[in-house]
Amino acid sequence: MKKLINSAESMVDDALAGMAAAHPSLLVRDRVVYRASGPRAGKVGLVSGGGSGHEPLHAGFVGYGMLDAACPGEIFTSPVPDQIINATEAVDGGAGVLHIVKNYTGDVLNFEMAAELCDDVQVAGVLVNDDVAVQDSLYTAGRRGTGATLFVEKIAGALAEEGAPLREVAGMAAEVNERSRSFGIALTSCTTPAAGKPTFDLPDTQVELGIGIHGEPGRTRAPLASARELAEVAMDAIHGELPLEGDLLVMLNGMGGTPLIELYVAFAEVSAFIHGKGARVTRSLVGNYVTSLDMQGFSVTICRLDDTLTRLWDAPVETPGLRWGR
Amino acid sequence: MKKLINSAESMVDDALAGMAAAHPSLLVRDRVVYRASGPRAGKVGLVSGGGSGHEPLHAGFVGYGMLDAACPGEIFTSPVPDQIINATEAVDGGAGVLHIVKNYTGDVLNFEMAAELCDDVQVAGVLVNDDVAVQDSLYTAGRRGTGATLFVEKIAGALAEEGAPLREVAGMAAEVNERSRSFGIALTSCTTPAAGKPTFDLPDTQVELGIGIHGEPGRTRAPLASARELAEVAMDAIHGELPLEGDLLVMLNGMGGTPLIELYVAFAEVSAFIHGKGARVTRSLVGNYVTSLDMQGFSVTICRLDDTLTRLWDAPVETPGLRWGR
Amino acid sequence: MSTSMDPDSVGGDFADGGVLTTDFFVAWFDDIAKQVRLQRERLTALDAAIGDADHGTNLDRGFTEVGKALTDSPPTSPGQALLSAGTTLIRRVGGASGPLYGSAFRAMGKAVEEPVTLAGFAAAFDAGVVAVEQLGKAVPGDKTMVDALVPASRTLALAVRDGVGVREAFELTARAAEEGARATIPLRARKGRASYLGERSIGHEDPGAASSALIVASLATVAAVGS
Amino acid sequence: MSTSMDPDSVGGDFADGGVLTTDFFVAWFDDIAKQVRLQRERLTALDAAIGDADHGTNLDRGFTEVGKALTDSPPTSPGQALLSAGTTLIRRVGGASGPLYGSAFRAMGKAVEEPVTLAGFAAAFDAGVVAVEQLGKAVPGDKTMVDALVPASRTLALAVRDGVGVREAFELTARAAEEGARATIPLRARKGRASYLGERSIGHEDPGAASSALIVASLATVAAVGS
Ligand SMILES: Nc1ncnc2c1ncn2[C@@H]1O[C@H](COP(=O)(O)OP(=O)(O)O)[C@@H](O)[C@H]1O
Ligand SMILES: Nc1ncnc2c1ncn2[C@@H]1O[C@H](COP(=O)(O)OP(=O)(O)O)[C@@H](O)[C@H]1O
Ligand SMILES: [Mg+2]
Ligand SMILES: [Mg+2]
Ligand SMILES: [Mg+2]
Ligand SMILES: [Mg+2]
Repeated sequence: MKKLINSAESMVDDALAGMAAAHPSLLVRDRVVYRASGPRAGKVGLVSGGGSGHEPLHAGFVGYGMLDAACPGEIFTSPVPDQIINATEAVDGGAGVLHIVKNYTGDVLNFEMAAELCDDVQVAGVLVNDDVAVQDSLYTAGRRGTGATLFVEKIAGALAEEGAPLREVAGMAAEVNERSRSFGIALTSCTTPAAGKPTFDLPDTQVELGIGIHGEPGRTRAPLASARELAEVAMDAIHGELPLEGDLLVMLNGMGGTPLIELYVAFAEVSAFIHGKGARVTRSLVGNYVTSLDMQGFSVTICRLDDTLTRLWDAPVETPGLRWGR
Repeated sequence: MKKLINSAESMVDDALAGMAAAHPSLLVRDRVVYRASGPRAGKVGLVSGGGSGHEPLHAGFVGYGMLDAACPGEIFTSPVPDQIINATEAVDGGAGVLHIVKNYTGDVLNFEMAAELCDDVQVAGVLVNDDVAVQDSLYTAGRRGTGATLFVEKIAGALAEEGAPLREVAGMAAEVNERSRSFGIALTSCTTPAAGKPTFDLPDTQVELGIGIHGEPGRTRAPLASARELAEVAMDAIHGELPLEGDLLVMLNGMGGTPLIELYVAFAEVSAFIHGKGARVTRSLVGNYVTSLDMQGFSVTICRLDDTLTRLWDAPVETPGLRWGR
Repeated sequence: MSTSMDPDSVGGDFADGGVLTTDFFVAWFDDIAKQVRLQRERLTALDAAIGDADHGTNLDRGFTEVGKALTDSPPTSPGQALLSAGTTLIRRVGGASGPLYGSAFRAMGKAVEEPVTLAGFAAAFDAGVVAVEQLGKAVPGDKTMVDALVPASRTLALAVRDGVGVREAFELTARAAEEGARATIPLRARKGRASYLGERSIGHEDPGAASSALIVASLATVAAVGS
Repeated sequence: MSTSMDPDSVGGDFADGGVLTTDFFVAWFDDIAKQVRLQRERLTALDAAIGDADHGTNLDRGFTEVGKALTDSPPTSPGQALLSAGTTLIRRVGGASGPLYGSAFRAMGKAVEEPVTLAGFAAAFDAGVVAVEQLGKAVPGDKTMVDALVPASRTLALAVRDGVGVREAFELTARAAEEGARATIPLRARKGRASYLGERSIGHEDPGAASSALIVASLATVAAVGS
């Protein structure tokens, strides 16, 4: 294993120290990343969190127009209730706090425990479950939360910034999740620093289809194929659950180890696929946003926009990972 | 080799198609990436270019406040004069055009040839050569141009946007270059799609010190060490050529395959080193900006700021790769 | 293993007249920490196959913290030891296993009454298992820790009914947990991360079931050592 | 190789009475393209060792385009063939080698006068080498293509002085280029990308010197085939 770290144990804290040093707009305290500016009275607070290793998610999305606080857990391990409780109490500006939780057993349990213990804060939650690789059935823990988390954080964050009440912000978050679907493909495994070797062995001629964001193997393996064919696999899977029509927000997301030039190659194919269905890419993001450490691969997340969502997507945002309009 | 591409031959054009699809603010024509808005009368035009494989550099820095056009060559191969001539003529708003050229024989020769053939445009050039790993002596082609290119493009771009004349913009570009130094370290080689295998073999226990951005091996190999120790190697090298004092702009740049979390770990160490010297990190960037395909590793680029440079750095910029203030 | 062993002679250092002392529980957590440390790579490898390769690391971190907490504020009762361990796990582990194991020990701590007889412990243990079932909504056969914990609890209850001594009861319990864990191998996961794999989860032992077996095995080890 | 060969009998298809025809130059570029394609991996591997692993790809792209250009607009004179090839290389290759080789062929095209005698070709060839030296500011010993081209040009000039026939002159020239390329192995690079490596550039053949040797070897091949 080759990693730019001091030790597997200190990696998360070291990275948080780096974030604090790089971004005066952030405050890092007891494993929670806050806006340095503190809570704004009357604004709904947004708290998210999850395992580390997905950077810039979530800590990189703390700032104006997105999150008020992020709770980073250990690598691929959900945060503990203490972090969530502290974050929730600290960011409450009197209008309540929305917990944005990716649908993983660990995340759900820890956020639930925390929410129960936040007696003095009105807490609402949204469960993000956009990954079409997992059937949402009795036979699974339900669809995983992946790329749509960024959309939920951005759009709900913009609405909160406008002063909307908790009920509306939570409703919008749920709506964005409902309108969004994702599918991911890995070219290589990631290596968690604690394990020290790749989570799975993938021959040079194969890819994993339907991966999550924790280095879990996918649903199936398939032969390595062209960007066009892989994009088609992802888009067919999404189209099967969320018919592609109208105005779409499209994220072509890298898993952390795939360089930008390859992501643009894949985006060209995704964009062509969408146009082939008669739908329109009206907003897009191409880059490494919701990652799995050093994994090579990509995911596509699609959200069906309407005018309100488009307006909220376009609203100013100022975070380390996403910034425009200010 | 595992890459998200359709073919090695079509990779650059496919990626440019993806950029065009993702960014309505860009216009891609004949292997040149322009601002879709076209040249602005009276504004000095900024043209840069170089081999592809360094994304987001340069095409990702086309837009308000930075470049007017970028000329992407084949992977790691400088563009040809035709591209540069077309770009130069197209972006001239009557105030002349600045060529921002990284110091590599190929880039220099092709830009020189192009400049000579642009009879109707006033052309000035700046040579970026910030890499302290290479001694600038009779015995080398001179220091390489690496991370400082981004600083030059941003700061000269801001000055051009203010309406400064070509002479001033070129002077500022040269000054930024003069105030900037870089050093890079590779944990792994990159793999060019045409070669299909890693450019160099690096044992799991070693790193390359003093790499460039084309997968060239570095000056020496050293044992794999902690982020702290590697950051110290880079910072000692820079400090030896550019004493660290006053206000510094610091870029902790990933080589393309290193995830953000590791870059933050390294940034914490760089920041601590700088504070140890009594200097201040007043502006920073952490991310994959000037890359070498899928190489894992990082580089540090430092620029000594003054008030003017800080103001120009802070000025609004709106490009796919760098955006704030609008 | 003899079935005619006198309960009173079992767990001598910790168990007083067949009663489980605070020391017994502290020793239990000590041994769990030791075993988790030893088997960290194995648990993580199991999790790498059908999860996210952190189960060994998670539990190692958690039970190391439990050890520290029990040293820093020595518990004065079995209930305190269990509550402290549970709270520490919830506060320090994260992931799915943190709240699940944490809630289990907390439920045990709340259910246990002094003096802790084997019957009392069995009831408390079952309360812990029920807590896991309620929180995780998993049933036996879902390929989770429940598959090790439920047979363990059932076996322990039967041992109590049959009047088996502490040491042997824990040995039987450990064996049941171990068998339950191994029985997860052919199952297709329906809860937790492994469920995302569908068919591909078949053929691997569930990491949480494996760690549950380890935790129960420590019960037997500590009881045996104490004799 | 005999030193008494009649120049008139050499390169029969292309050389008319010891004169190099337009066809000869087209055939030369044909053969270069073929050889570059065959040796692409080797050139790229040389560049991987001390450069950026693209020299073979660059030249393959370039000389393929040269072939297309010469087919699409067949040249009517040697000078036109050389100019067209040079311009195509400048326009299509990029990198260091594109402008260097492109300028070399363009300089040759400008210097060459019809009919192209061996002496005239030798002078034009030297003009091409001088163009490379001027553009790249490299001198022999810097570990660049100049290390193959300069001895080649010198050898060709001596062959002309000695009245050697075309075929043999080109064979001698090819050998000189090949030796010049091999002689770059122990050198430490002072120009181009390889110079960044300092000491570590020692022990590797310069890719541009290798491709120059290949280009000059094609001269000899085409002259031999034509006979
Ligand atoms: N809903 C659930 N009910 C019971 N046990 C569960 C449930 N979900 C997961 N588990 C257990 O948790 C184990 C994984 O723990 P761990 O790897 O520490 O957490 P995570 O899955 O968050 O990475 C699984 O092997 C399984 O035994
Ligand atoms: N200044 C120079 N003068 C002469 N030849 C040079 C010079 N710089 C580089 N070269 C030649 O160019 C070759 C590299 O060509 P190529 O790999 O195609 O371009 P790049 O170095 O831009 O990738 C070197 O091996 C060397 O022979
Ligand atoms: Mg986990
Ligand atoms: Mg090159
Ligand atoms: Mg796990
Ligand atoms: Mg090269």
